[in-house]
Amino acid sequence: MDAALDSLYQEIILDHYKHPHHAGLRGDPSAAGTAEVHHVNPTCGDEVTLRVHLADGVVSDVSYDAVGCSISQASTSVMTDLLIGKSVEEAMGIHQTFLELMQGKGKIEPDEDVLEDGIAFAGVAKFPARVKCALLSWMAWKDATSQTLSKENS
Amino acid sequence: MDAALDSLYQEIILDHYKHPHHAGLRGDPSAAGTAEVHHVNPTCGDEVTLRVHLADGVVSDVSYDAVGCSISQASTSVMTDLLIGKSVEEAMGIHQTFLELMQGKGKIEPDEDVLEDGIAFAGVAKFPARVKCALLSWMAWKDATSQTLSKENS
Amino acid sequence: MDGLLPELEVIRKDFPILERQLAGGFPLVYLDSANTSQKPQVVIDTMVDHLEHHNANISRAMHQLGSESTEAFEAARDRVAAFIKAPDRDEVIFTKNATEALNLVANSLSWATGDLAVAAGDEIVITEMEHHSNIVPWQLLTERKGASLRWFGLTDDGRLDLSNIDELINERTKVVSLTWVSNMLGTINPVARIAARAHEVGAIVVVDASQAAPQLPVDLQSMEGASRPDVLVFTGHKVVGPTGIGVLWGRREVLDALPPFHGGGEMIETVTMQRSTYAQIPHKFEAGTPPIIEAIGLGAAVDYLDHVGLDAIHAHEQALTGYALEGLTSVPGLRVLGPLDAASRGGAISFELEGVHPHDIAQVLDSRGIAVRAGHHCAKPAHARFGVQASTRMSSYLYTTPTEIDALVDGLNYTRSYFKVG
Amino acid sequence: MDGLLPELEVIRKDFPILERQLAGGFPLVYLDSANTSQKPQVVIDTMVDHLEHHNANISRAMHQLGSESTEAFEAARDRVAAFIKAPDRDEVIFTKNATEALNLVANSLSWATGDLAVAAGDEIVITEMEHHSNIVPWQLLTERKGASLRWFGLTDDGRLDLSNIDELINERTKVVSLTWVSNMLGTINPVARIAARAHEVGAIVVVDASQAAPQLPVDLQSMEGASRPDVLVFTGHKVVGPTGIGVLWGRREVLDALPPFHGGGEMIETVTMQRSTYAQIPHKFEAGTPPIIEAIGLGAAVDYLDHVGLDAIHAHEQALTGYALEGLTSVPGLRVLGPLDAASRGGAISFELEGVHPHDIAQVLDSRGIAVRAGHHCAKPAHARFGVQASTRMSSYLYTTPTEIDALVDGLNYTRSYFKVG
Ligand SMILES: Cc1ncc(COP(=O)(O)O)c(C=O)c1O
Ligand SMILES: Cc1ncc(COP(=O)(O)O)c(C=O)c1O
Repeated sequence: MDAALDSLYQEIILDHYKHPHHAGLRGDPSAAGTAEVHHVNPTCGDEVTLRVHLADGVVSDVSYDAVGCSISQASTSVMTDLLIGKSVEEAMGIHQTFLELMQGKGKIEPDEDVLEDGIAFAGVAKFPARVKCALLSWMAWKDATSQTLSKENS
Repeated sequence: MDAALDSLYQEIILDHYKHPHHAGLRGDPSAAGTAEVHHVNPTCGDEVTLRVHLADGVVSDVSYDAVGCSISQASTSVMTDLLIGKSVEEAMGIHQTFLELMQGKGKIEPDEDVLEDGIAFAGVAKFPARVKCALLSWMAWKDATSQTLSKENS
Repeated sequence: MDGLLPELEVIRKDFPILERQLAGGFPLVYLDSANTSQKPQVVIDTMVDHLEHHNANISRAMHQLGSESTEAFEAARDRVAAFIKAPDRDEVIFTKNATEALNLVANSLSWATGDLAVAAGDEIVITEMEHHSNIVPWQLLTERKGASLRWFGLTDDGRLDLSNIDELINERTKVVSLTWVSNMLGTINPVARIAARAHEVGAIVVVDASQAAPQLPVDLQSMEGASRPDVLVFTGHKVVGPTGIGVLWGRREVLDALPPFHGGGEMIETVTMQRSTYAQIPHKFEAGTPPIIEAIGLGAAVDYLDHVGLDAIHAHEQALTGYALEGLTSVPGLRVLGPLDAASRGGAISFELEGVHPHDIAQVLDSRGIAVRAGHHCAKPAHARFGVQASTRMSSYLYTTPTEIDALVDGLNYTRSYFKVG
Repeated sequence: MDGLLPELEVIRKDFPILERQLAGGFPLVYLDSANTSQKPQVVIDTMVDHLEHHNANISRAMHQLGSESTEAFEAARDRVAAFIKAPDRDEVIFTKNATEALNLVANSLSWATGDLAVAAGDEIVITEMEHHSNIVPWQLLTERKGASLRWFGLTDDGRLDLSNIDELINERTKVVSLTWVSNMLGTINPVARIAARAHEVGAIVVVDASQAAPQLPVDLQSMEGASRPDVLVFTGHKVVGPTGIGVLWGRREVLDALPPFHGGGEMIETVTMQRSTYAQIPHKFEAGTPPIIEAIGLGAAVDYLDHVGLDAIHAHEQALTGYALEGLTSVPGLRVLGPLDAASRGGAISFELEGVHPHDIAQVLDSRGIAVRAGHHCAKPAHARFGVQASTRMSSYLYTTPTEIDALVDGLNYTRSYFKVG
């Protein structure tokens, strides 16, 4: 029984949960290259307000204010580690890789080179009810990024 | 098999069906002591327009225009035989007796003195789907009679 | 007979009720499938298995039973989407029945704003052969919004009269709603042609596939843009599924633009006492605990039909319909309402028999174990169009045999002699 | 323990799912009955028997199967009427679930004329502890009609704050709609008192009995006129019945005065293309093929509950709730939301555990076979009132044992150690 639980609650996840990275909202939400979104998991109520700053095609900052379970909190923290400083294109690729891992029903071998601490979420993919928790802020990031990009292009 | 059918389709019923008594609408629907109603069996579409004339506490005429199956047509015909010429009070009593017979699930022994040809409907009570057919014009009669009475009293 | 399902006897064994003996020892001859279909064992067993081993509420529950239930429910949505080849599985909404699906659209439209708003001067077009469930919701909508209800009339052989289509469907038309297959006349309507015209004028097209889905292959993906309806509905209990479940497929843009219908659990994004925001489709239109067991049963049902094959079922229905039309028209005094060629119609055949009222016909047939429907079949206007108040309807399905059609024809001849007509 | 059902082990045998083994070989400890209840064998068997031997559409079909189906369906209405002691069985309407029942009232009210009409300046009163299904329909109604939505607030121990009742329910109030028992806080509300006040000002009273019907004896007949609600709704799947069925009981005068909700088959008296007239209740509000099998299953379900006895079930729930409150409050860092005395509450207990999020609690419990609910339980405003975004909820029912409560308490202590809190 603990084996099953431990596969979900990897140490890395619990560490990020207790000590989230890049937490708090930063910067001016109305500045150029910036967008802020608010996403909710309608089923359970987890919420995130997420702000994305892009500069010269690079994800210069991702900041957030989030309430939710260990999985959603840790996932947000890991995401900021992974995406801040990457080019938008690279970041989109990482997003896609993480999405595939989560939707793989636990059958995909995660790539540590791409996902770093994110590989700890491989076990989450086996718990369909928790996949949404892990994806909440990733979806918010994608939404905010698209908004910024389409603002720039218009 | 025919025994079952024959218990429903008594000769008397088929006779009334082929040669309905008192058919057609008579008199002036707007005359004093008169009411006309239109009733429908929503399930199957059987319809009756029924006109009731009361005079001095007596059912002086019941006339109708009806479309429907053998049971509903025969029942209308038998009803006019039974009610025309009776005092309203007596007629209400007969109505009640017929209603009880129909709702008795085939377990009530009909009283020929009261119901005359109406006893032929005893078998109908065993066919729940047809009870509504047999009652259509009786319900219309009661409705029209109440309307006449309340018009008189107001 | 060509076209019959090759494994007909095996298929019949799948339906436990077909073993039923009726009063007088008669075996059941069930010719009322357009009213509701019978259920194969696999549908019943799937529901029982779920109730006995996996039952839980969905979405909201994170425990193992909850996950199993949610997965089974959403898998049913995938199956239904595959059954009608929906462009997007999230466009498949579970309702209570076809009636609720049609009311969902008509009622929500009465609160729509923007392009979909219905106002005085606008027109909604239906047909004279609709089931009441595709008439009354539009009467309510047009009465409430001061819009006008218009309709296609019928030709003497029971088809839509399309002669005035370009006038009937015009710039004022907001919605065209019609049945794909008539439940009374059996007519198969030219849905693609009408949809194309409606889309020319910017109207949305609602197709009632309640009688089509059981017997015609439905392939939304392969319909060309302009001829594809915007909304298509059907009902579970006519496609060998349980009662309590219906399906509304709708194009995402239309469903997104409609205001919500029922408010409540699961259809929200967030709720405060002051205001609420709503979830995305399909959840937006699935307030409250949905018919979970029923959706799962429906999933098994459409799987069963897909397994037999809709092309094969359609061929079976056409063969039987042809055979039945022949048999019926051999009965003296019998008049079929609707098209007389099997190829252009579905498997429901309504008829009149001179001198005997439909109730009485149905009663005599029932005394021989033959179940047909008598009445207006929830299509009063179509009956009125043909000057009749009621009719008798036989309707076959994948488990129907030619022998059952023979029994019907014999029964009708017996009915004539019983009532001493002719 | 006093008050437990004497035949508890026998009752448990009636529920096949309780034999279920979960991952890791754990037996199922089902503490999520306020979400949906489990089903006794007799409910499943009744539905299967109907599907295998009597299945047909109702009302419309005159054949033997049709009569059998109609009789079984209408007998189910009689049983449900008896279950809540409805003054008149025709006042019992079958809906899809409680959510549809509430929307039926709110949506129809938006088209009502005369006394029931809702207009700008009118007020509708709910409470801060309602399920979303009793909030959103009223938001939709008030937004659409320009009326105002108002609500009773909550006290710190999770009861309705009635201090301003006479101001809140006033001459402008058209409807007061409230839950009898809260699905989150467990609170039992003084429905009679609030109804009496609402009736003083001529408002109609809607009671959401979704959580009350499973565990409190409901006796509409014995409620005095002024304190009897005008409408009472509940949902089948929480009273050991199937999904896909709900109940709306309404006072005849109110139901007669409301315009129809769904238009379609069975709710009509007559239909022409120009206009339609409507059937009497209950049919007026039951458009289309109703959930037939589901109503029949619900009939068996309420029969089962009546047989065990609602007084006995209530006593059982109270005993377990008392025991659970004791056990839960022994867990360090655990805070119960809602009243702390078992006598004034139902069997759903929501709580917080310091340092562990409800999802994570539910996950750990689930790994030990214990099914609880984590989240907002479709009561976001009530959660907001207590400053929490989510909670964990255990809910018992007639098959729950004290040993299962012990397992929960152990599981919570284990959760604390797993997450290294305290
Ligand atoms: C108090 C209350 N009201 C309404 C509902 C809605 O019931 P349903 O989802 O069956 O419509 C529920 C249950 O979810 C409830 O607990
Ligand atoms: C053409 C058509 N439309 C709609 C319906 C309504 O289906 P339901 O009663 O399941 O809502 C039916 C069947 O009764 C039908 O035949």
